[in-house]
Amino acid sequence: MSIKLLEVKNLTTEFKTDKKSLTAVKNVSFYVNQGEVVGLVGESGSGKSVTSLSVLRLLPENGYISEGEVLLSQNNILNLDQKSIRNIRGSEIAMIFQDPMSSLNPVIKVGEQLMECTMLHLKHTKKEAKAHAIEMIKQVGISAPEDVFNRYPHQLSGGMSQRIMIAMALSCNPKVLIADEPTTALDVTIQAQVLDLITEMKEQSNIGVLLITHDLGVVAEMCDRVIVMYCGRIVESAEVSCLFENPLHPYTQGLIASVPKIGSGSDILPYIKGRVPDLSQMPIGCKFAPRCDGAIEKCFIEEPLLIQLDNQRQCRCHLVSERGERNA
Amino acid sequence: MRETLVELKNVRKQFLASKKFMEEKKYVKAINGVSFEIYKGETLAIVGESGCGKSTTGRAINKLIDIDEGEVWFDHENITNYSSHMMKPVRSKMQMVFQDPYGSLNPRMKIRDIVSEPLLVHTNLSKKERYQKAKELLEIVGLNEGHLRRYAHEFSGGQRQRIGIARALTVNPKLIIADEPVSALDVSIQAQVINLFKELQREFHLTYLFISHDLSVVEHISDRIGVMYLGHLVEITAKEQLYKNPLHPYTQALLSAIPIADPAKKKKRIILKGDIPNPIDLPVGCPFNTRCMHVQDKCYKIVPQLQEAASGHKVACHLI
Amino acid sequence: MRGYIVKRLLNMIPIMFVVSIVIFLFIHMIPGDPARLLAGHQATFEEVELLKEQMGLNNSYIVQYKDFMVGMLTGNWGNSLKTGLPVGDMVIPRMKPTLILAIFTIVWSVISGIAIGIISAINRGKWIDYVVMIGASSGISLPLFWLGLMLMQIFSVQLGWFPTTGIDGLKSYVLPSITLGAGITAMIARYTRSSMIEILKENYIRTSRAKGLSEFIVVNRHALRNSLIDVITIVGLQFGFLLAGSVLVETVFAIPGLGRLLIDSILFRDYTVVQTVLLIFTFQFLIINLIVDVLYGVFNPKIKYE
Amino acid sequence: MKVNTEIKKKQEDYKFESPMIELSRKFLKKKVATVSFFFILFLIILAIFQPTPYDISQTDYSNTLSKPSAEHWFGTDEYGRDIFSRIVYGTKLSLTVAIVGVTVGAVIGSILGLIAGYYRGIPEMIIMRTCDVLLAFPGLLLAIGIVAIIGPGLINVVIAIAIYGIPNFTRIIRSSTLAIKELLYVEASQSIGVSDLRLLFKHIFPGTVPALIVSYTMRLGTAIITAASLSFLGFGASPSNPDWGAMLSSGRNYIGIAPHMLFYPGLAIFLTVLGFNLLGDGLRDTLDPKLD
Amino acid sequence: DQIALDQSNEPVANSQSSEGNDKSMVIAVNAEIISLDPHNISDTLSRSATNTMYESLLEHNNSMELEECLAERYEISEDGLEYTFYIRQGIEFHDGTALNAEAVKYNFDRVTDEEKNLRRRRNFLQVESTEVIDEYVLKIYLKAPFAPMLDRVASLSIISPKALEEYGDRGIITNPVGTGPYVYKEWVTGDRLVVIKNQNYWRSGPQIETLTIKPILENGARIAMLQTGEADFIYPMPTEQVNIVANDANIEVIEGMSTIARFTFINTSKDFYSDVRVRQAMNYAIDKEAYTNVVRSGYSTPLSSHVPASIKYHVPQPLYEYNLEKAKQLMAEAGYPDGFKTHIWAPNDTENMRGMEFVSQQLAQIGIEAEVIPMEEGTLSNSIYSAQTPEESTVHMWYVSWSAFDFDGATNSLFHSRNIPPTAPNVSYYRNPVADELIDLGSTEVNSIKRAGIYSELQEIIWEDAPWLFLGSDVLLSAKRTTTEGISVGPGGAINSREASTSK
Ligand SMILES: Nc1ncnc2c1ncn2[C@@H]1O[C@H](COP(=O)(O)OP(=O)(O)OP(=O)(O)O)[C@@H](O)[C@H]1O
Ligand SMILES: Nc1ncnc2c1ncn2[C@@H]1O[C@H](COP(=O)(O)OP(=O)(O)OP(=O)(O)O)[C@@H](O)[C@H]1O
Ligand SMILES: [Mg+2]
Ligand SMILES: [Mg+2]
Repeated sequence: MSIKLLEVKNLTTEFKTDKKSLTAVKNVSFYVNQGEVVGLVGESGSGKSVTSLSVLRLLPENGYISEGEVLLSQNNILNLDQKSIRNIRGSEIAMIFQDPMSSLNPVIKVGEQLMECTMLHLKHTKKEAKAHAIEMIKQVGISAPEDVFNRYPHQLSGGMSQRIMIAMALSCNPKVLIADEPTTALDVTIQAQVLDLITEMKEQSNIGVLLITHDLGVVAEMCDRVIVMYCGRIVESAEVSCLFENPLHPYTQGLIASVPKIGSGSDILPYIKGRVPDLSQMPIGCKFAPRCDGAIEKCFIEEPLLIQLDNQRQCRCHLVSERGERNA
Repeated sequence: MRETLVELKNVRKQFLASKKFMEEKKYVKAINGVSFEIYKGETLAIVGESGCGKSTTGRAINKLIDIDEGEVWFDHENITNYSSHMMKPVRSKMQMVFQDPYGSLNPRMKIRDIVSEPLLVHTNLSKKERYQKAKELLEIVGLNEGHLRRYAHEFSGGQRQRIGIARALTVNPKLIIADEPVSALDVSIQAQVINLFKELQREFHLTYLFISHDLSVVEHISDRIGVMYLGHLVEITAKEQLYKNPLHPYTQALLSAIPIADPAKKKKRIILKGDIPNPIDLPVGCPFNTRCMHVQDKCYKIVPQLQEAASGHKVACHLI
Repeated sequence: MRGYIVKRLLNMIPIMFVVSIVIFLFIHMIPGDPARLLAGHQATFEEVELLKEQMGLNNSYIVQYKDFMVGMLTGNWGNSLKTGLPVGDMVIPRMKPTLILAIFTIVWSVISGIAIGIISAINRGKWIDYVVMIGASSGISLPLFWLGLMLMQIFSVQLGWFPTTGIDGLKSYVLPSITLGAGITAMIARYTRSSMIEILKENYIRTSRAKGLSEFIVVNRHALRNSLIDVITIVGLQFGFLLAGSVLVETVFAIPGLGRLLIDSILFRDYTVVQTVLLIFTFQFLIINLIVDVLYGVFNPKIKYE
Repeated sequence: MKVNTEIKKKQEDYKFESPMIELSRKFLKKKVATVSFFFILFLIILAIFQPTPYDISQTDYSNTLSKPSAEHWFGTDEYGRDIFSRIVYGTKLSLTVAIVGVTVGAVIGSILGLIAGYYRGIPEMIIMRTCDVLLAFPGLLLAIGIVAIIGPGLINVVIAIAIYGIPNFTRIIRSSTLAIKELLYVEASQSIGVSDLRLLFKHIFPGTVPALIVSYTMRLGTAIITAASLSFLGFGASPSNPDWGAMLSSGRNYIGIAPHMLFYPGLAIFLTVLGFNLLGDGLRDTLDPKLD
Repeated sequence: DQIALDQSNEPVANSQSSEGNDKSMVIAVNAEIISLDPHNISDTLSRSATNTMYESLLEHNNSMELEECLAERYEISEDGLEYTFYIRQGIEFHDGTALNAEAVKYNFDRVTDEEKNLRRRRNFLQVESTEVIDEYVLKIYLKAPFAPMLDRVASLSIISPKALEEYGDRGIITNPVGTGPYVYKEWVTGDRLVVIKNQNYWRSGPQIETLTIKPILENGARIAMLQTGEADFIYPMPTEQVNIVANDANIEVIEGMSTIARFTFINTSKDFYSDVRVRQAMNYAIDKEAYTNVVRSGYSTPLSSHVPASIKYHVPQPLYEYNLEKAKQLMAEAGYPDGFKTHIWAPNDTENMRGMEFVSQQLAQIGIEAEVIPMEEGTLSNSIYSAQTPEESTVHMWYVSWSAFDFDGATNSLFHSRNIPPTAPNVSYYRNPVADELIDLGSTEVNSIKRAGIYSELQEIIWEDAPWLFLGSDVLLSAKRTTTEGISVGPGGAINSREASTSK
């Protein structure tokens, strides 16, 4: 069962800007097993998307990976040449993006966009590709697939486009699916449909899913394991139930607490004060220290390490590690 | 009965869908016969999926759009046919806060000018007095004097939303129409802004029309909730009532679809089939008939009217 | 689609009508007397007066305009005041060189403009981008007639590759077309470049890369089609430039085209010819706008002509 | 928590740059555009201070058409006048013609464009159809017509260039007005009760400025070329005003025997127009937030 | 599409000459042909064009002397009222119609028809009637003696009456049928006129098969065509560029005298110009040598009377030598020691603008600040002729050139007081009763010796009165490939290609 499909080790990604080089992702390590949904959560700007784009080497022009490995079935794909990496994209790792409407080419029929992938990777002929595309459209739960095949993206609703994106991602039977906020642009009822579909697909083909979101509700419902990021670093990772039951990192705690809960009855919502620091203005020491109520002097001086607590659990906090050490 | 501040009577609005290349004009039916009241001092929330006409409803109250049919009453005045000139004093009594804190502030103006602009329009205060007032307001929403001379782009989303709120407060309005004021914000900031809304309401006795698509947020802030679907108000009632006893099948699906941030509480979700129809060609009969699991023949023929199902609980469904 | 085109064509009628009035007023506002110009300085007053009468210039503007419109509508365009030839005989043979020049020019400059734009967009910020774009910008920065004279000196007089002037065969259109197209190429290159740069940042480009498509396909299949939509509108506008530029090019290279005819006729106050040519230009402009809009719809699936 | 608050304070005090400074920094990074900018600046200084070594109308019939030399850097013309001095002087004329003409066109065009974009309906129809008619006339012919109607002369060339520019500016400003009108901050101001006039000039117009600036600089280049083309066709200003177009136009007769008469004014036009175009390009890249 | 002739009448010879033996020739000119109806043209180029196909009873040779052409001989009655022409026999028009007195009369009747108001009518206002005496003898009766009559007869091309009947007054424009050395092939307006050799020509004709006349307005392009061999002959050869082709062994520049005078009208009805001293001062202020060099690149001779030396009865006057002292002194005497402000007009082509600017520079030396105003022809003529009275006139000075082929043509409309605008171009508003009388006398005096006397006196008076700035008379420049022979340009600027031949 637990075959590591994708493993990221010590990934550090930087951006060249006019002033200096900014580190958007620092020393991130995680893995995705077969048949598993791993959630990646964090506030806006915490480096979730950069992490996923680094995996596929689709960073914007000014971004580069300065360190680390991305192992896909034990091969480091960071060492591949352009051609080989292109062979992997779409066929081994597929990706779904946040905004389905803008992620489809507006001037090409959706069917053709679907066909491209299989013609390239599975060497389908036009006819085969078309049949396959229609089959995929059907699979993602769209009735009248032939009709949809011939439509342009603007003729689809948001939910339909996202389903097309999923069909496209899955059409070459990838091993890993990276979904970067796949439902943020959608409504709750449609979101429910799409998440349902992803779960279904995962179960059917036993793929590994890296689900990026900032919605803790989605994480709670979908994921097996969760990784929490803050300022480009992993601050905590755990099995989903552990994390929600017993969040260790003050950031995780704050995050979970500030989600409004139906029926909680409380009048004032707890919240995390302050704001995510700008990449160019990173505090020394723990990046969360300025917003942390429990911060001690050490937190402002020295950056804590990510401590392995038990086999599924990691946390990056002086308070926790001290407590842990004391406990140990 | 409580005093009514705003009343919408059977309001309709449609937009020309695309103009340039049309032979036959097509219209987006944004709101189709919406009626409700907002009472003084309460928070009425409007929820619904994207494109269902929430913002259009908000705009109709502020007369940012001219409605096609129906009436809008504000503070016992029928403002339906007011010109923009006549709206000026009315607008000082109702202000808006917008969803997109990035887009709703003029990027070319300093914060103090943005915040004090309503004063420039509605009062004869001197520049100095206006800036003084702006400063006070910024302090109320948790920003400080040092921010006055900056431009909007120098602020984070949460801060910008505070600026927007400060601007809305400058002329002591009675009503604030908040059009998805927190949906663009991260959860941690969202919580702060929601708290601010509640605080201000208490302090200034404000009435809110709070538009949102997030039922968990709405639950925290509202007194009553109206649910919209495809330009129709399908259910409206007190908050507790809605969460306890949703009557409309759409409300039920909506409530069940909210992901709960607690893996322990895995519940049964109602997964609707199909997509929201295009508001250009609405389905005949009940607007929800394409996705409803209890659909009956009648639903394909007659548009259900909003009816009182229980005291203060109105719903538009043939099944009830 | 057909309905749309018919409708647009019908819409042109009132526009052309208004334009005809504007044109009529415009040319009659220019001071000068065709009778005097035709008769020359040696002519006597009586001769000129008589000539005026014969040309119908003593009629009121309303009558003159009416004659002009009736003539236009009945296909009798009248005679040139200058040569006495039927206007049709003067204008129609002149359309061919102008059209050939325009089409020749637009074709090569659109192709090269787009190619240059793409090259420079995908190499954005590199030296090749600078070189190509400065080169392209030079195209707009040269006065046309100057460029024309220089090209003629080099390629006709010095190297003898092309005829200096005239319209004998396609070869003689090469230099005029280069002269005329340099600016257009530059414009199109610039628009293509900036549109490409924007499009290459779009999400769907990232999607197509995530599919594993090669950069070549990404650019030429996914990005180009989208940027063409932007570029088409520019191409349409360039036709105006083309017609104006053709006046200069036709002068330098002695091409008997409409532009040159128009200038000569304006100089001579040859009202009948000026009116006709200007109406033709306007009509062309409207037709080209229509073609551009239709093409725009062909390339842009979001637009449906129902 | 002393440390905590201190660090927090530091973060709050982070100096933000004003938009102007940020834009200039962004602009100065574009080398080509910066060079163009300084070149244009240099031309403007030339135009103002007129460092002409010779009187521009001082003739010397014994030294006509002489080649460039230490004495006359760019040679002399058919009357023996110093071409360098005339080009320097011509900077003033050519830039003035272009700047005044384009500015007038831009002002009128912008106002019309704002009105058309903001009010829609009948005003829009009238304005835009008029623009269509103006645009349907090839620009140069329009200019010729105008000069023919009002007679030759520098001012009339300016007027022609202005009229020629109006429909273009109207179109650009209208389309950006239409876009900006839909922006949320405009609606926000509207919801406050801001008057139409204030909305138009305080909120909408500043938003159109980037588009305006870009097409303004580009048009300056076009205007110089148009003025030169008018001279070429004999519709230019008087030949004793040494604007570059007139110099080029009279110089072309000497193409074989005194190429410098054609070369230097041509070069001046070329560099200036190129400068304006590259500057416009750079400004567009700077001012367009989408291009970063 | 514009081929005019019946196929049957087209010469059978291989007009489409074979590749190697290319007996065709191209002449590039600087203006467009306006019309091919020789009776209804007033510009020199159209005359050059029609002259390839049409001939007159008499013709001017290149030294401006009259020679018989279609007329064998002629007689003039004592009183100068009757002209008898004996028409050459055996000549046919291109369409086969025979040339006879009837045909010539038809032409005279056409051109003098007031209804038709053709351009050439102005030359024949003195004609009372014409009469066919005999098949080949025609008599013309005049209203009054008219000295330049023979010159005018030489300007009347004879058109085939049959063609005129057939095509009408408009149709004849594109269907020219004459007796000349070439036959019409096609005319593409704005592009070219193509004529082919007349195989049945009555005298020695061209040695080429086709002749093409092309308007190439841009000077540079015209020369380029000559350089590349695309043109065999160009006219005019721009004076500024003679040096370029001087070293080209394939090109020869031809100089010739002209009837073109270049001068500047001074509007004597304007205050400061009413004083003859001012006008003389202005003439003294002009450096004629510099004018020749700067404006005409050396290809000009100083104008020594109001008519160029090539015109009969010209008598050279003592030149206003370049003398600034004298000029300033005259200005002071006239009460303008510091000069005054004025303006000068000229057509807006580069050559005229150059001349006008030169004049302005020269006048500046004596304090006259003349603003130069180029105007395109339409505006210019409008500005001149729209003034109904001298007071209304806005012209101060007009830099212009004038070409006429007889003395009267170069004098009458320019100096007679009845010819002030709007009637005719006496733009100097020159009114001198003595001059008026001499002009009238001269035009009716048939005796050429008496006429010479009258004109000599007239020239002195005009010269003394200086209603003009007398500048120069052009040296006509044309250029040809060395392979080209037999094409010449007459002093009036008309191209004669009757004997064209090529060794290409
Ligand atoms: N091209 C770039 N140049 C410079 N900085 C960048 C670039 N792209 C991203 N960043 C920075 O990298 C950081 C991480 O961005 P990322 O997009 O991964 O955030 P995210 O967690 O996906 O946020 P969101 O929830 O908003 O999508 C941010 O601070 C962002 O500003
Ligand atoms: N100005 C307009 N022109 C044309 N259609 C419009 C316009 N404004 C709104 N609409 C359409 O009217 C419908 C209702 O829009 P509205 O903005 O009220 O929805 P909403 O509920 O606020 O959606 P969201 O949650 O996305 O803000 C939508 O289909 C929208 O596309
Ligand atoms: Mg992201
Ligand atoms: Mg909305």
